[in-house]
Amino acid sequence: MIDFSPPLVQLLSLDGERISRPDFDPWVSDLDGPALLALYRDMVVVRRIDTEATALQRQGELGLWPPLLGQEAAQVGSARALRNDDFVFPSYRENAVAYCRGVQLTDIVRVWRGNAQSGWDPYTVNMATPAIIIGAQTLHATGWALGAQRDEVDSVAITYFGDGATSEGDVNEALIFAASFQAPVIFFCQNNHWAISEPVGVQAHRNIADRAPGFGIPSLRIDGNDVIAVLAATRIALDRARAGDGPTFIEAVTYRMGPHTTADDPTRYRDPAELAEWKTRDPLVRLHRLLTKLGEITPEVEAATQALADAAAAELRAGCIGMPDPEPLSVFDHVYATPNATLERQRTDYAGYLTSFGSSDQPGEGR
Amino acid sequence: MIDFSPPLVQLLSLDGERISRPDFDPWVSDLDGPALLALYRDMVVVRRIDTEATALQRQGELGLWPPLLGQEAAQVGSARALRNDDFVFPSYRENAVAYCRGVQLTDIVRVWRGNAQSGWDPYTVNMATPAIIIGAQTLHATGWALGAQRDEVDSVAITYFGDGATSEGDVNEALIFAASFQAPVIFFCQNNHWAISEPVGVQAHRNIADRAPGFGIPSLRIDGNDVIAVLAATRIALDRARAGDGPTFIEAVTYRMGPHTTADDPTRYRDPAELAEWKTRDPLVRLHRLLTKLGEITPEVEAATQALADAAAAELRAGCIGMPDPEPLSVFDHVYATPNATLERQRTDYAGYLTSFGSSDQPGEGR
Amino acid sequence: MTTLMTPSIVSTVPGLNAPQPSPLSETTTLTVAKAINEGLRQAMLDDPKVVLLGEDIGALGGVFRVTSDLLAQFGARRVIDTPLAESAIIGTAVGLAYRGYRPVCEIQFDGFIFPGFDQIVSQVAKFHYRTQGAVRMPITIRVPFGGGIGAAEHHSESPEAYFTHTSGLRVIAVSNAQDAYSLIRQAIASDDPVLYFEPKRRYHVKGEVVPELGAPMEQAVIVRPGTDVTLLTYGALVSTARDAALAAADEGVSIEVIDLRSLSPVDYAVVEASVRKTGRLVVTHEAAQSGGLGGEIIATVTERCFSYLESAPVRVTGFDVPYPPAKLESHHLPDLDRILDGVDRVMGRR
Amino acid sequence: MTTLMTPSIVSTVPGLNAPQPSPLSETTTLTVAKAINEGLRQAMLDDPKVVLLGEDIGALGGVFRVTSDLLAQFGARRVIDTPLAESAIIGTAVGLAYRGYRPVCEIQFDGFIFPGFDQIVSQVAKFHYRTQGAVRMPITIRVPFGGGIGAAEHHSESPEAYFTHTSGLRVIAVSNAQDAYSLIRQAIASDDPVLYFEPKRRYHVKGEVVPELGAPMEQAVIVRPGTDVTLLTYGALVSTARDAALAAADEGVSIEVIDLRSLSPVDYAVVEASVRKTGRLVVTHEAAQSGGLGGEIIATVTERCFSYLESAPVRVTGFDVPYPPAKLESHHLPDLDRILDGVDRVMGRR
Ligand SMILES: Cc1ncc(C[n+]2csc(CCOP(=O)(O)OP(=O)(O)O)c2C)c(N)n1
Ligand SMILES: Cc1ncc(C[n+]2csc(CCOP(=O)(O)OP(=O)(O)O)c2C)c(N)n1
Ligand SMILES: [Mg+2]
Ligand SMILES: [Mg+2]
Repeated sequence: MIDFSPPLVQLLSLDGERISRPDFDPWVSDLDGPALLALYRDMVVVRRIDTEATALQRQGELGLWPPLLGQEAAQVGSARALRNDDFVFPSYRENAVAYCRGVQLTDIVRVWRGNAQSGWDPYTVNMATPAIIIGAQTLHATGWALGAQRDEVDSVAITYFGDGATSEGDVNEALIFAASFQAPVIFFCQNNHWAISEPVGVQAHRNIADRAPGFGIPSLRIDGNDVIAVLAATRIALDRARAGDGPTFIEAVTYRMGPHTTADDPTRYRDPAELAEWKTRDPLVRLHRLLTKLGEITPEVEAATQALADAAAAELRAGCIGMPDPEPLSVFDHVYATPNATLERQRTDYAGYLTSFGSSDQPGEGR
Repeated sequence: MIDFSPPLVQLLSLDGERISRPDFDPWVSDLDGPALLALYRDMVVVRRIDTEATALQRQGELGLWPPLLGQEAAQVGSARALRNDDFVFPSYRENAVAYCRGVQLTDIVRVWRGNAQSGWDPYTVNMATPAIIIGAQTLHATGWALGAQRDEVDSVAITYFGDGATSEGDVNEALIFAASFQAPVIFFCQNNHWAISEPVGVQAHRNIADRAPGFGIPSLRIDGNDVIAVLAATRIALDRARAGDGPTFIEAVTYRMGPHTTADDPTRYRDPAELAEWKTRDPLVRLHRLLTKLGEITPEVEAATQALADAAAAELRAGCIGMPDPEPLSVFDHVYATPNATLERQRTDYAGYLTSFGSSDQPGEGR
Repeated sequence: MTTLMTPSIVSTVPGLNAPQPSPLSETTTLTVAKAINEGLRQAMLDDPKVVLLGEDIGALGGVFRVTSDLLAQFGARRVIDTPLAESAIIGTAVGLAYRGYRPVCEIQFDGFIFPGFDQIVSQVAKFHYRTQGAVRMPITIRVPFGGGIGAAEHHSESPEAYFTHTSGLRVIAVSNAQDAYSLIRQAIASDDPVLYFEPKRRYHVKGEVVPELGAPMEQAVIVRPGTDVTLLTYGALVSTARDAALAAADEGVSIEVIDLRSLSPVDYAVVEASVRKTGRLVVTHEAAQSGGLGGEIIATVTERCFSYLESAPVRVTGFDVPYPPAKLESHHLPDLDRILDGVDRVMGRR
Repeated sequence: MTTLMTPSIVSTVPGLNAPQPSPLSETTTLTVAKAINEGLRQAMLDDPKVVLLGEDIGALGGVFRVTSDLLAQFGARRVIDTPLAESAIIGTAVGLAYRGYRPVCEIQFDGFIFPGFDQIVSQVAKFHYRTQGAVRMPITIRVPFGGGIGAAEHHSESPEAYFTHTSGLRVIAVSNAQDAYSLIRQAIASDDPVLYFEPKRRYHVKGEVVPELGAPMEQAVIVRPGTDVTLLTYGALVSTARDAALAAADEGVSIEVIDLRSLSPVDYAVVEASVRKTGRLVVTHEAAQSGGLGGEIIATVTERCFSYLESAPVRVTGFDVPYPPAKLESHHLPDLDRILDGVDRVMGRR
């Protein structure tokens, strides 16, 4: 039996000790050395991708990038618990989740380069593209789960959102709908302590995980920098949903070690000591310590992991820089699924306008 | 010390016995026979007003009326706990609260007759006029409370809303803001078991009062048909707010014995047995029993109460029927506090249009 | 107190064992409300992915009874009484659409669409564009709209222009029972999201309904041909406009009345042809004048038919005021006389 | 893990002991963002009932730094970092207004105003009318708007027409540092609610600012006089329009450029006088064409100045598409060339 209102659940100590908990251990009993190493590899790769994307932004190749630095365990641990037929409704920061779902690296940055409003076809990886209106996606996940329920399949929706998002009406309404219909949906809140410049205390006077039970949704509060705890919690929630027991809320307590986005300057509002303290809880370091104890870390493993990460970074960079610009007239594409006379007229007019410029005489340059 | 998560608080049994509770009793120690009789008188009058208004609607004198039948204790008990300088933000059903605040009876029905969008000047009685967008007023109350907090006065905002309203994003956001800023506001939820045709189970899988603690707001779940419990709970919440201890949530468990409004037909969705059962919990009957035991009910008292109620009904009827229709051009009044050229032009044009009709040739009659 | 908490969503459905009505099979006289009801029923029979969401749409059949008996026929998995939250009604419909459903949302009254506005404008309208066509939003949002029923605040709004200004949405307003039936079916079958506005004050007006889809919903219809003035409208005012045309005919003015039906996109082929013929345009709607659909249509017609215009197009609309109290609504809503006054103006008689 | 929960709202304010800047006292060169900042500061000094609410407006000074240093100067009781919920930002402002405050809400980006739409349209806009003037709503809602900054979705919207169609609101859009300063002060001082749109992509453009209130905010301003064509716009496009007028002058076309400033009500006195003079009207805005402010203005001008029009008024606007990705925004936003193309069309040169 799981106790749904414990204090922070931790299965991996800061020193890399596996903390045994009879209620959670059965859910991660398959995590042998190689399995843990696979999680570690994911985390190293996504951190490397994150660093590379930040660099690409600094070099002007991306318009913006929302780093996930510090949140690798929360994202990898939860994403790796999912089945292919589960469906992810993320916010804008779940790039590690996207990686785990098999999204192409180029597709991850497509949005941030400004080439498209979404980088991939959600149905190919069963993951929606980034949602920018805070909290809106939690309702989409709940609706999808209502669909799965009606289809009588045991697929589960999982939605990611931040601590700040919990203040939006939409997120609360999603909890209400999910509870009312006992929808198979997981509310995965990454409490990274900040909503841009606002500390989590602005949003909530109690632990965020305390909110859901009042709606009739059991919740777990886990150490979000502990990939084992995250994996276990997500599996528990998935199992409940598949069994028809309805929604679960998970608060993964973690920390946004970087800026909100590359456009942000946290020095304006954040005490450096806080960041320093959280560095001691780095999710990668912790798992590395455990793996070292387990004897999984050899120089070869280190080198192979690094190579994998570097290859990913190189792929990302090449894909990003090589991305062709969209065609001008594609601005009119896909507004509707069916023909629309008003819009077609605008397209025709604009096409005519464009061709009125000679090749040397480009629009947008003045004349 | 008050326990903020008890089961239903009841201080007056169905048989009219005063149930003693050491935690609540001190808050109603002043309730001697005459004080209880005064509450009873209020409840008889507001029920009579309610019946009269329903009759006026049936006779075509009102467009609509939202009866409060069954909710007299919840409204009178809470309203009578307030100070004049507290401010009420009601929904559309708080006509008993309006009565207790001193709103003129004619003003109560002004809206429902269609003469105006609000019946009175909120500042004369410190009560806002009815709010129809479900839940919106809870944010107004919270904002007002932020103002009171800034003014460093100990006035308190109280907002009324239904069980259905708890599903709206706005109500949840109000709880979040109130908790975040520890605003002096009372969330008074009348759980009357129905939101038009939807039973409360559609909105909430747990007791509504269970929701607030997760937001960091203490809550009380009280028998809303027990005027003594309602008064006690409201006083406790007021006291907390005045002391700077922030918001309190009160769930008053009651029952909508009538239709949602005069336009509604509850036989389409409600089991008559449920209504029958709730009739045994009638708030007036219960208090009458206690008063009888206390020897407060004499034939003279009965007659005087009835006379008071009948006089109120007569005043209401006369005021309603005698209400002058608004002037045609007042349709343009008060859109803005400052002059507006576009609107002035519309007013002038329409005034000209109206005068183009002779006295026998009225607009709106065809020609 | 056993009934203090009702344990779960509606479990016993009144009438669940009642005989299932068969769908419309021949010409029948129906009210507008019943015609929509029949259209919904047919759409649900045609496609098991059609689900209805809304407040009080189940046992009650909606406050206007438009969904009457559908819960009994299709069950609570397809006729979903939701918690009282419009953003969630729309937002979960988005998720259902994501999973291949065709949700039909009922917004109880026009004024209650605004809590769901964000999900409509930022999600429903944008998803197809956002995902380059990968994710479709075949969502129909039904909205009883307009005034004239003596209602309290927020129950008489005409919010259509907010949606006609929102790229990615289609907007329909129906005026009669036949269109009510045909166009709700077309709206539900559309792969694009549709705001479907229902002429609230004419819900009880009867008309003959043929169980057919009829002309595509984006086509405007000439309700009454004429040669002097083009009178454009939609929804409940179509009937008033027709009456105005009759009255004007007595005074020797021939009015061509057009029922737009589709407010986005507007069928400018029909509108332009008419204005080229008549040279005079009056648009009437209940919504406030500033920023209303009338201005948009006049601007477009002026752009496209400038040299055909005999006089400046005229608007007869609600004023730029919040919807007034019931006793004043007759001084806000366009009526026969105000429309005729507009006709006089466009004819240069005033 | 002591810092797992931050106990309460910002208690230690960086810079709280910094020297308090004195308000603007003489002509100064400021960016648009800084001019608004100075206007806010002055308004807060003038009236203790002015409070600011918004996301990240405190220690961070807002994502555009428009509220920089105001927390330090006025404290957390007047510069309120709110939880992340737009409906509540507007809704609590309503309550504050109820209690006699003059709240100034910051909406972080244009696209995030929609979760607060209901409170704006159904509450802020209607309260004064609803209560027959008893309850005033002197609320200012600041919205950085428009595109051209290469941003992600929902960060480049032009939602002004939703508000100009909403009776009870005033709508302002500023184009330069001086107006930014003067009109934010006027907006805050207004007893009516004001949507105050800030030209996001020109936040960093500098201009001279005199610490005066200037002309009333409802007045349009002729930015550059001309005789052949009236070119109407507002916000960030005013500067593009001025450039277009310069370019057109080279080709012998004299354009009168009008900065509307007030989008609701529109200053038709100035607009009509100009069109009567030029006989030709071009309106340009970034918002989608259908239902945009351009159509409204063209319809009104056509009604009022029909016989003065030499040719059909022309719109140069964003297309009827959701705001496109950054790499396509140059193909959506009106620019110099598209405006000149519009001028050619209104001149009958195409
Ligand atoms: C409706 C809405 N309001 C405001 C914003 C601007 N905004 C973007 S991210 C953000 C903070 C979100 O914080 P949180 O939910 O904790 O997620 P995190 O960024 O920490 O992952 C804000 C205010 C937005 N995107 N949408
Ligand atoms: C935003 C909004 N949505 C829908 C409605 C229609 N409506 C009016 S009352 C009501 C039910 C409210 O139920 P509850 O909150 O329990 O209050 P009660 O009527 O029982 O007092 C509904 C759905 C509304 N007024 N506002
Ligand atoms: Mg966060
Ligand atoms: Mg109720």
